[in-house]
Amino acid sequence: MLLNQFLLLSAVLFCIGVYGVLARKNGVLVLMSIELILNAVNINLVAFGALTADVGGEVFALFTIAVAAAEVGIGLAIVLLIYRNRRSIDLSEIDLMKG
Amino acid sequence: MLAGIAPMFGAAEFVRPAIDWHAAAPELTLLGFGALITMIDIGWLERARRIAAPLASLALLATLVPIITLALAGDDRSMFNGGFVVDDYSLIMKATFVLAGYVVVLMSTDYIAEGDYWENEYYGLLLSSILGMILMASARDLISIFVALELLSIPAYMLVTWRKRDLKSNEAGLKYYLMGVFASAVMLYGMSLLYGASGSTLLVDVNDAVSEPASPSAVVVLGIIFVVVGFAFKVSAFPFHTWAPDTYEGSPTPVTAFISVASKAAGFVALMNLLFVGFLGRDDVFEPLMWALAAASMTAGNLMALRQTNIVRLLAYSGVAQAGYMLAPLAVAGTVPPDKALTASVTYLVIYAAMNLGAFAVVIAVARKTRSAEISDYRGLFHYAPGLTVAMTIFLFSLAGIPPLGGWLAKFRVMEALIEADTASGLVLGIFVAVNSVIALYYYARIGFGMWAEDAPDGDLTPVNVPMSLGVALTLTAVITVAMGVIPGDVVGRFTEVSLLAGG
Amino acid sequence: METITDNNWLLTVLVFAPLVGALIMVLIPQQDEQSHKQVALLTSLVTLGLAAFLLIDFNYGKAGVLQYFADAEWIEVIGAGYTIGVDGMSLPLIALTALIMPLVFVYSWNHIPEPGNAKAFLILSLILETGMIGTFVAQDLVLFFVFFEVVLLPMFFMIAVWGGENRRYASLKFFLFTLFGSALMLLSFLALYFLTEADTFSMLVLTENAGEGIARGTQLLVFAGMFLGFGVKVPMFPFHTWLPDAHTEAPTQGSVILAAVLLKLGTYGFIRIAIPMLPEAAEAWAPWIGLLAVIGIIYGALGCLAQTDMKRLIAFSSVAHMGFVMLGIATLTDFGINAAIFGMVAHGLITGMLFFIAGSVKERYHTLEIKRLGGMLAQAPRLGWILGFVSMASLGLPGLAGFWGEFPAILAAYEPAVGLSEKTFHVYMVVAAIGTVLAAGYLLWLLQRTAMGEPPAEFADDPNITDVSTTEWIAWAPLLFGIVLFGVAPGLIFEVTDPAVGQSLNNCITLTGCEVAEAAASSGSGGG
Amino acid sequence: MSFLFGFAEPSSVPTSSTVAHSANWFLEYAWLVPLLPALSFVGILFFGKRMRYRGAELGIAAVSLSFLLAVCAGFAWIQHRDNFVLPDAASGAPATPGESYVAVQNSTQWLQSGGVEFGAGVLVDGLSVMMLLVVTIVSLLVHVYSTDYVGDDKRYTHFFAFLSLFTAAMLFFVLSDNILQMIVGWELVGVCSFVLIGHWWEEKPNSDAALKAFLTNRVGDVGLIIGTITLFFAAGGGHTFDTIKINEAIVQGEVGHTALVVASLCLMAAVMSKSGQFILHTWLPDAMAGPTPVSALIHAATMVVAGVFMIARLYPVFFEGMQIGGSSINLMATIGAVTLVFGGLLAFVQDDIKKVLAYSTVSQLGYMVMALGVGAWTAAVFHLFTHAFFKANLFLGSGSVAHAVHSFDMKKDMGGMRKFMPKTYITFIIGSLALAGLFPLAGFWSKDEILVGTGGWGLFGGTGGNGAYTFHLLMGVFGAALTAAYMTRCVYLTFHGEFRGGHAHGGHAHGGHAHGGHEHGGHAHGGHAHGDPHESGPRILVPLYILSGLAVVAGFANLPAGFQLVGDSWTERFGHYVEPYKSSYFPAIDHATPSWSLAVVASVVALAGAGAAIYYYFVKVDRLADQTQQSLTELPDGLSKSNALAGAGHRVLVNKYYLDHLYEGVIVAFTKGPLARAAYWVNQKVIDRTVDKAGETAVLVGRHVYDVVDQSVIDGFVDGSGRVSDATGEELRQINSGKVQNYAAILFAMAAVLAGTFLIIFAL
Repeated sequence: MLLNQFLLLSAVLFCIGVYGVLARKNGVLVLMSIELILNAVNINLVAFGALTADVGGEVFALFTIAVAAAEVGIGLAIVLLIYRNRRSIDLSEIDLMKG
Repeated sequence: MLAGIAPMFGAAEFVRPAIDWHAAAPELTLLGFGALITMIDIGWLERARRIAAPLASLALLATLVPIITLALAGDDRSMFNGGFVVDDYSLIMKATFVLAGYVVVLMSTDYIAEGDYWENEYYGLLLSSILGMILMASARDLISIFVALELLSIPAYMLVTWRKRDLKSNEAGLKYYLMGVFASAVMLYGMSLLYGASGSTLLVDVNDAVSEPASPSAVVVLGIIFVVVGFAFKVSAFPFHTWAPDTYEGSPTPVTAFISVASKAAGFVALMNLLFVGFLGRDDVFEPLMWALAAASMTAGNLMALRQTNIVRLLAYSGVAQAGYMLAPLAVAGTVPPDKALTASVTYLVIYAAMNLGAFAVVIAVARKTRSAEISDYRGLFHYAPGLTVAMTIFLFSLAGIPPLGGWLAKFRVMEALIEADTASGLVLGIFVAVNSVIALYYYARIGFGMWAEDAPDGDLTPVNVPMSLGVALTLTAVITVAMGVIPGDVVGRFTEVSLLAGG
Repeated sequence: METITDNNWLLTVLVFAPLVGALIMVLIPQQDEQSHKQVALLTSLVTLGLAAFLLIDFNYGKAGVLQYFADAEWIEVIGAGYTIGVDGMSLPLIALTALIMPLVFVYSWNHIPEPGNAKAFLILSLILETGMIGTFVAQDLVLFFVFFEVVLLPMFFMIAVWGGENRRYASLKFFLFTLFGSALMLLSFLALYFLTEADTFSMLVLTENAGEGIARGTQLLVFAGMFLGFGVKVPMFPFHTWLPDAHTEAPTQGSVILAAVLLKLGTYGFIRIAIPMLPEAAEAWAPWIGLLAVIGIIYGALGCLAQTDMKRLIAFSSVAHMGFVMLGIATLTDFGINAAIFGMVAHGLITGMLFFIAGSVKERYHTLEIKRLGGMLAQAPRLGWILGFVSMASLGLPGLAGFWGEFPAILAAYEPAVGLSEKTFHVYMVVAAIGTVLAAGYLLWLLQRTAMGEPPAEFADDPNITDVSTTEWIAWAPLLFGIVLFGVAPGLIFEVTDPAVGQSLNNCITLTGCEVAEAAASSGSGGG
Repeated sequence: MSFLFGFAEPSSVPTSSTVAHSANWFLEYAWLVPLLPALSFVGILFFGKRMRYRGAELGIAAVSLSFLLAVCAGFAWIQHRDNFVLPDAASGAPATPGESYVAVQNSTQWLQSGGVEFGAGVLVDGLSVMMLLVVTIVSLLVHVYSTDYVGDDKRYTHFFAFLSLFTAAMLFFVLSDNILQMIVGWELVGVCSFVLIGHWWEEKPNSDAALKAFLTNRVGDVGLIIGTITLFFAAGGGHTFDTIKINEAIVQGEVGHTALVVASLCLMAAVMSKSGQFILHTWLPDAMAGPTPVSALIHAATMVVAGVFMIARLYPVFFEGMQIGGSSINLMATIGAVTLVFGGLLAFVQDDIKKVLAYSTVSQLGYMVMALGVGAWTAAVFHLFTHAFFKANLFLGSGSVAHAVHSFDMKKDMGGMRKFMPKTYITFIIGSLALAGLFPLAGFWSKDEILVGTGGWGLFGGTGGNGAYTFHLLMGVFGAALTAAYMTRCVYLTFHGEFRGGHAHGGHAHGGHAHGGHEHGGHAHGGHAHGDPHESGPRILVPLYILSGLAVVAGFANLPAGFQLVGDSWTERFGHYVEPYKSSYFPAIDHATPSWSLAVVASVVALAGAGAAIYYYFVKVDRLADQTQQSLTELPDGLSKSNALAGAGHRVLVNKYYLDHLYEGVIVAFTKGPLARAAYWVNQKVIDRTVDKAGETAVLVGRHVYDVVDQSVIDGFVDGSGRVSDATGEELRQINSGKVQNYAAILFAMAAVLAGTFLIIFAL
């Protein structure tokens, strides 16, 4: 019972994150949506870890948090770079290359 | 081998895991050199520029030493409850990564030095990405796979964006980064489900759990699919390839070569680790999945490549198709003896690395003169750069799988595995491979035709200046490509012994 | 199975001698055209010498046995060995290849096609030679496959770089078609590997095994793959469309090599691999092969009648001629297959020669359009007569080589192997015989339009139009001589191939009960 | 010489009961006869231009030697035939000398394939020896004749080379001991014919004629190939081409009837094309485009009888297959009969002297085929023998005339030639009389034997023969009348009346004629180009003398049995030495008894034919010509020329006697007018058009197939699949829109789709 609620929460969070990723034009908001997805994963991991009484899940979640931080850092740097060059962070405008 | 290892949580006393330093030596060597380069950069700044590339080369060659000694020692090693494994397969892949990295360094030397780019960081990041890759070759645990993946990906995001003031490079980086992160998010979600189903992050345990008839089917299936999707992105399988052409086009060409070869190979390594160690019991799930991915990738990749006018984009799409060929044996991985499918894919990967790197080396060399990667600028190449033309011909037709160039052996092994499966699906996929090699030949041969048989644009016949390091890269890859086709003998012979140590 | 391993270094040297020459040429600077020509010619002459030694040293008493047999490890991991040997089936074709190449180089002496670059051209030709000879000596399926494909690239470039106007289309088409066939063929090879107990690519073992233990349905499928692979190369109707384009656009030397040797790789594959290894499937497919063969005969001839370009006409005639070869093969009798091998050699000599002529005509008239040509007999009488002579040979005139490919094939169709429908093959026989009329029709038509009549006004005083030159004589004389020699003494080839063909079919007799023309063997002498 | 001609014991054991290995050098080494001209061909080809007489001397020398060898072989054969003793297998006792007819065969292995050996060798018996003689002598004379006739031709050497090659091929053909070898010879003579017809290939009609000849023969060859193959498998226990073995097997009834019917029908097609039988004869008149010596040698005396020879050689095949003697209607006899009448009618309406002779050849070949068809083997072969001489004589004679007037058009350029060329005239008359069958010239004997052989007995009360072929007899007799009539017309138009050529047509003769003019178009005619025609030189006349001499005497070679003027030892010599009667490889045919009454009737009919023509031309036309002071070639008979010469013509027609009326209006006019013209119309408009149309149709079909099937369907499929690939690629490219969020949407959507699909499959 308990588990299902966590999993549901995680799934909803995941979907919200996906929605944000797909719908927001602003690069920074997309990065924040990514955080939502990763946190959905973390909820899953911790919930499963708790279910099986295994620390592996928590450890995994810690790794995820750390890596996510690094990733978002890189992401912000790239968005900043784009802002410098284009004076805009609207993702839908970035389509120099296609086909 | 699991014996004597205590449960890692609860009341039990902590036991320090035994560390086999020899087994970890390649990673440690590379880590050391990477740190060294970073330190030198911080300390010496501009003065470090000249030695960065040689140092990176040295780092990679030095890393090769423990790999060779491990290979000579010959025994399989395992650490951390089987989370880190050194076996023939991982050694071959490590050697491939390191050599590919070395070739990339050779290709980068003049490219990076001549552009107005930071050099020291470039090599430092390159080395850390390679570190992620060789780690991946040994990873047999969901966490270490994840960490290795990120370790190889994050530096790559930065390398792709290396030409900071170039809009295309920015865009390439953004796309690569965003898609990479999405994919790893999906993959992570899948991993979390698998972890939930098995209660362990060790692949061996995952396999035990997913193979259980009692295991929650939906969770396992979803987990497998999400994980595979995550790596399908990495290997740029259709329809998760979308980033590849844009990223390839926008990044600095040596980096393109790096991600199209090393990074793709790392994706495959991860995929194979997962499939052969983690999911082998659920071949009913992953076989159709791989089948669909393989068939779609090779067909769509080739068809899209037909219409390309930029050689880098063309190579990107051809890379999609090549990924399809490499995925094909995995579609019968549960039917044929696992070794068979594994060795087929590994052989393909190694040969693909040589020929694709070589092709990019030629692209770099030609761009030194034409400043362009348009296919039309390759016309008449034969008239002013016969050596490059012959090399490019070798690489392209090797990619097409024409004997006696290495690519034929790669395709041969793939088909061999497919036919050995002796199933209708295997046969059909084999026919897919056969038909697709014909489609692919069309665009490879078209470039070949342009290079050999057409006149140079504007009649400009000034020769191409090929710097020495690039020349070495070209020679190395060309020799390997040809040798793999003509006298693969012992080299491929080693691959027969490739088998995944199931982690124990 | 018995093999003779004496002097087994010979074949390896024979196969790779041209490659060594090519490597030497790589080191010579491009400007030094004369050296390139010398090295290329010398290399091919050395190869010819080796082939001559082979011809002399060959144990004709045991022509059915693989001789100079060498078996070494090659790619252990896939079970492929470096297995080579030669028997009566391949000997004539090796000799043909070794003979054609020096002639090509002689012809190249002052006929390097546009846009020049003798170095690359000659190197490619030498690589081709290695590939072709290699295919004929290979006794391992993978090795065969590799050599079979090795010829693709050089030929592609030969057409692409030194070809005519439409070379891009033609070269790509050639390449794609052949690759398509061979890719499926490879699938079949692999299937054969896994389906036989022995798990081997050794042609010797697979021939001996002759499809034992493979379900009939599977055999049919596997054969179909080979059928496509070899059929495209032959080329059989309806896979022939690459051929006219390739021939029309290829430079003269390319056309000659293509016609003389390359097409034979396909038919050779049928008799060396497809039929002996899968006799049961061959029996099931034979009527279809025969059908496509006779369609090819008629179709090729009709195609010829529609042509306005001399070279294209000759190219289409290859479709018809190879139809006769395939008809001989489709009978699955030793008689028919002997005829097929003879047909291959004869077609090599004759059509190769026709392409040489076409090249020389193009060089003189700068066109091959039949409408514009004429009166060659008046302006270049020797050239005209040679064209007439070779046309006669091509239409199957008895006493010249072409006849011995056609007539015995038709003869064999009267009595196909036991198990094949005699009625069907009788129809094929009649259709094929009618094909000979059409062959005469288009060849004589060509002859009349190009050689006879008054020279057209535009060429009447053209100083360019000279008679046969010395290099042309040197290049052509052996072919012309061969056409007469094998026409008068066909036994020279039949007696070499007969035991080998019998040997390869014998295995199929024991297994599937298709007693191939055993009555023929026992009936003894025919002509007294 | 005795060791050469004399008979010795066989040095080796005969390989079969019917084949001897003769110790006689000339029979064993008969292969030298074709070899010499073959060597001469090679010699002339490579060195001819450098020789003093441009190669002719080599050709003549070789053929002379061949001729000598052939003569020796003839003597040797006579010895052999008379003396050879075949031990009786049962008793061991030798049979009576001269009783057994045993051929000499000398074979070697040619090739071996599929476990079957194929031999090559010579089969020497009466038939082949006879052919050797005919071929070598006619060839020799033609060689000599040609040195003058084509003396100024620019391709003189080449001409002689191919004469040599032809001679070699023909000799090779007649000596063949197996059918495969016969095919070789058969095709080689065809090629020589092709080359020599097209000798003046500058003009398209000539090369057209050459092509037509070759292609028509090629059509027949389909039959030859299939028939041969059928025999190969059917006869002699299977898998043999050996003629004797095949024949023996058939004679002994070992061969199925169906196979023989198929084989004989197929071979008949080959015969029809080679020997110019109705309806495949149209190439033969066209072949007159070649130089006249070629027409004489190839298209009259030798090559065209190859078909007849083949029937004779493989007689059991046809005898059984066509059921000769078993029924009164058989295909071969009927084809022969139709051909002989048809050819005779066609000969009437020709203006070109060579075409008259060509159709006459067709007609005479019809006689031979008919004779074979009714079972009169010896008569057919004998007619072949005599015909060779008088027809070669006629052809060479016509050439002699044409040499003088530079044209072959009798109506335009000839007339009254007897004044200019009396010697040629005489030989021509002798040839014509022989051809017409006037007693006692050669044609009389041979034609009479054919008529006898038909055994159409109801009318004349003889005995023997192989069935009552009354219809064929009547056709043969009618043909005799036709022959006499058209030759009369020919002689009149050529040699009598007023000369119509020369100055009147001086400028014309060289240029305009569709067919005659080119004969000498190639060379300048020195001082006498526009003068009166004059008699030919000795190199032309001597062959004419010899041939006309032969035309006189050749008939005596086979006087009918019971011919009371000479003893029995002089009658039927030809039959005795040539016909393999009672040999193991010859069917049991029934010899007809000669009938004097038939001979008389036939002669009378022939004379009537001649008489009618004489009356028409020599009397009526001459008279009208005198009246009108014109050189006329025929009466304005109202059917074709009613408008042109209406005035004069009507008066004559109105004033004629009743007999005249009957004669001209009914017999002559009908025969010469509607019938012959109808035949000609059918020939030109139907048969010939069919032949031409067949060619055109093939080309049209070829075009159609090429355009529609090859270029549109097959190639279209190939190119189309390429275009589809391209288009699909273009569509797929839309996926890569360049917008990263679209990419993300694809990623997530595909993940969802895959997840959904697999969940449905596995979890539900």
